Amino acid sequence: MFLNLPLVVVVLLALIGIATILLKRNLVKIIFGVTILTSSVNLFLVTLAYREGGIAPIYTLAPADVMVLPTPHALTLTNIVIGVATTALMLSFAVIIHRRYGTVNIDEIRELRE
Amino acid sequence: MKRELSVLIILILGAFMMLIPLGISFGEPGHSAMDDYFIRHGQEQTGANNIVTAVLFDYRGFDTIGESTVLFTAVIGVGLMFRKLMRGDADENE
Amino acid sequence: MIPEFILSNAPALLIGVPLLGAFLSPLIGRLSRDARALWVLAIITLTTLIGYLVAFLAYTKGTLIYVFGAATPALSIPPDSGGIPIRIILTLDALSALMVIMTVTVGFSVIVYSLSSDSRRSGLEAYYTLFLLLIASVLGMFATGDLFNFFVFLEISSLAAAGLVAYKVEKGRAVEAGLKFLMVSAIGGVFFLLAIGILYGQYNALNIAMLAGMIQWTPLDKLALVLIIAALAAKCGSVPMHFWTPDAYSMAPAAVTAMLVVVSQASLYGLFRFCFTLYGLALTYGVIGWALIVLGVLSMVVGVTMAIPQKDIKRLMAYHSVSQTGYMLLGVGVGLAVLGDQALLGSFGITAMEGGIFHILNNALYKGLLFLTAGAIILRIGTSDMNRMGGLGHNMKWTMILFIIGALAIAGIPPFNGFASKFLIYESVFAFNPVLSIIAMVVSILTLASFVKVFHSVFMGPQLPEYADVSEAPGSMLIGMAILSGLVIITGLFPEFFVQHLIAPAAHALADPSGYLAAVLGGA
Amino acid sequence: MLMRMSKIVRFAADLLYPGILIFGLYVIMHGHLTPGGGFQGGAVIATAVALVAVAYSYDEVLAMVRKLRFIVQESGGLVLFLGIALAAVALGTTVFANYLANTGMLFGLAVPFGPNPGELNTGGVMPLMNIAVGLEVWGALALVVLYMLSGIREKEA
Repeated sequence: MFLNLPLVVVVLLALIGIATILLKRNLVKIIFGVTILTSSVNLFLVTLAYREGGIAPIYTLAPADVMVLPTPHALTLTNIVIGVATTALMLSFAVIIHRRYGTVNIDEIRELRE
Repeated sequence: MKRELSVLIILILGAFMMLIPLGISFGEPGHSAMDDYFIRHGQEQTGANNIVTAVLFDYRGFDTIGESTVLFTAVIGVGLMFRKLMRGDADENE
Repeated sequence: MIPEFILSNAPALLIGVPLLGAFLSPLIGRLSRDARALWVLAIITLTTLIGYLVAFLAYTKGTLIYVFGAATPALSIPPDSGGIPIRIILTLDALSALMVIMTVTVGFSVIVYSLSSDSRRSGLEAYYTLFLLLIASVLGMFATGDLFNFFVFLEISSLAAAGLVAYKVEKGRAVEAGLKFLMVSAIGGVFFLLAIGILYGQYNALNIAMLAGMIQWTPLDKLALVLIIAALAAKCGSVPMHFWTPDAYSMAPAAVTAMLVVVSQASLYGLFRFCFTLYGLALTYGVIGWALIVLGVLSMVVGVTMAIPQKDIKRLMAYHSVSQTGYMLLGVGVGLAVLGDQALLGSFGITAMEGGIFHILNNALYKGLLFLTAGAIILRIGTSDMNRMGGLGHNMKWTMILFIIGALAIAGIPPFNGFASKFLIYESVFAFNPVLSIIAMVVSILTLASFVKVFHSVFMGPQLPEYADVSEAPGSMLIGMAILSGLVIITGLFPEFFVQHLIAPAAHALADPSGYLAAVLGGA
Repeated sequence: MLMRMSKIVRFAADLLYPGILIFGLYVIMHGHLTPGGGFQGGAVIATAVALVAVAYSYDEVLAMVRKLRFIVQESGGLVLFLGIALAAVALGTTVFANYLANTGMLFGLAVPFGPNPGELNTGGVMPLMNIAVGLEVWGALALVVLYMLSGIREKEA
């Protein structure tokens, strides 16, 4: 259990993200919650890549040693860019909403509620 | 009420997600055949020292174009949102 | 006739062509309006043709694979890898091919419709760029045989659809709907990626066919399946997470809404693909099938009961799409529940799945048609409130006829395609559990009642003075709607032909993943 | 406040701008040898644009760069990327095949297995794709910065 600490951290980080999304009323903080959730998955992927005592899978001037798995790193890079793109779009929505309603509190802006 | 429900959801989710540290052991991947192939053959097949780049642009290049497209999509979307506000733009016809 | 290099690279070009069109359209869109329209039309026509070609190949030659970056397109497993597919492989079986046909058909008619319906707005180059990206991403989701690649296309479709939903920025509610949709999609996407990570961490593979052979139904696999189902059910607008659907569907431009229906079907496709193909070999009991059935029944009932009191025409239709999604989940869920039992599967399971899959196709056609007619009405009279409509049948005869076709199809009235697929669902589900079948029929009757009410309040009655000079919808909008209504009628008149040649192969491909697996893993 | 910053900050931004640019280009060019690549390098360069945008006022930034340039850069980078990938079809292999690696031509030096000091002239199509992606990310992130800035600016006015 203790050796799996990084994976426990992944779970805790994901829960922090979900809690932020569910409990906060400020739109920008909710968006931060999504970002934290994305980070937790990034951390999860990087954690999966690790091999005991491994080095980065780059051969330039590398010591002859066992290397960690490269695929999760590629997936993580992809997900970081996707996360940046999603956050950018969400924040721009938030900017527009703030201009329309003058607030980012979701209790005050929900026009669409039945 | 809604708050309690949220806390309940978080607790249930947390309980289920604790399966992850119980089922996967850190530092000792069970299978690694695909990645070992990349580490062993990536350099010779693609000519790149950086195996992550080899995976990113060669073996999984199609993902990377999708990834660039996500960024492109987001920028187009952001531009769409701010299209009425962007000034100094001679050819905005409205 | 068709050059060899197009034939052998068709699956890659199916996604590459709309992507290329999207990348260039911000620049070409700046030249002139005509150049932009021509470019978009050319790209979508080319995509449609390639889509039909790919579907034809997949139906005639069996599961089609395309390996990115290998020496030949069919070399899925390199000789020195020890039997492991290492590259991204597009895998198109009959089900994917059916979905590709649906996407390109609806996409083409919607773009034709859009050329006049939205021609007076600003930011059109971005609008068409996002539209092409949306089509490309949906095609990518249908074509791919790789889990992570599916996730990437899922994200493209989320972002493009969110941008399009929020297209009318001058309305704060549109932006709000876009944000709500993007939030649900982003969280769903994160859960989906978590599931991918779990599967990768255990089996070190991302290819669906490869994983299907390795999954051992450990607790972690169950968690991954639950995460996948939750993420994709939220994205396709099934009940517990349906709240974004009415907002997004009603605030988006009509053409976008018609396309959003296809996008939600793409998530549904993913749901079915992962339940059957990825977990099909490991799945031994019907809990997951029952979960889909429960989701489906809840979606049907909640959707239709929420739809009846709505006053906004597009909101009403949006709740009906939630309800129609329920039929697909019900049909395919019944098939999944009896998947392990060959006798039951043969007697009604396959029929139920055929019904569900046929309903996906039919729903995309008539739902798209209905949203497009609603868009034509809103364009001409400037409001979506049904209490302020009336007597439009006098001036918009063609729109009225097209609306009647769509409404009768969604209500499941005989000569139209909604009846054909619903009938398959009724009879097979009745054999499984009569109560479910009766619920489905009651929902169908309520749907009919709801649309009769809409028809009456929009088209019937005396001509209202404020709408005396309302004219018929413009030509290209009518063409776009006519294509869809023609297909609604054709699939309704000859359902046996479609079921036999298009739907049944798709249902069998879903129920029995061995062809899919052999195409990828047996290619060495 | 979106007025421009003090002269010290502006001077420092001017001073740092070429340095960041060169570092970003280095990261892009050595993507196949060292940690980094198109995405990372493009993001580094975009921070230089953001730095200038912070140091100067919005109108001054718009006078310095044109939005259209970044749009062209973004679309051009992506078209280049897709074009490199699709060019493989003309050569008879599949899309995303690495048709330049181990050919002895541009970026085509063969690399034996094992650690080595790193030779820039390797990697086949990868350095080209890195450059394409670098251009795209540079343009895309710079555009996001400019768009967001325009959204805040109008509010202050």
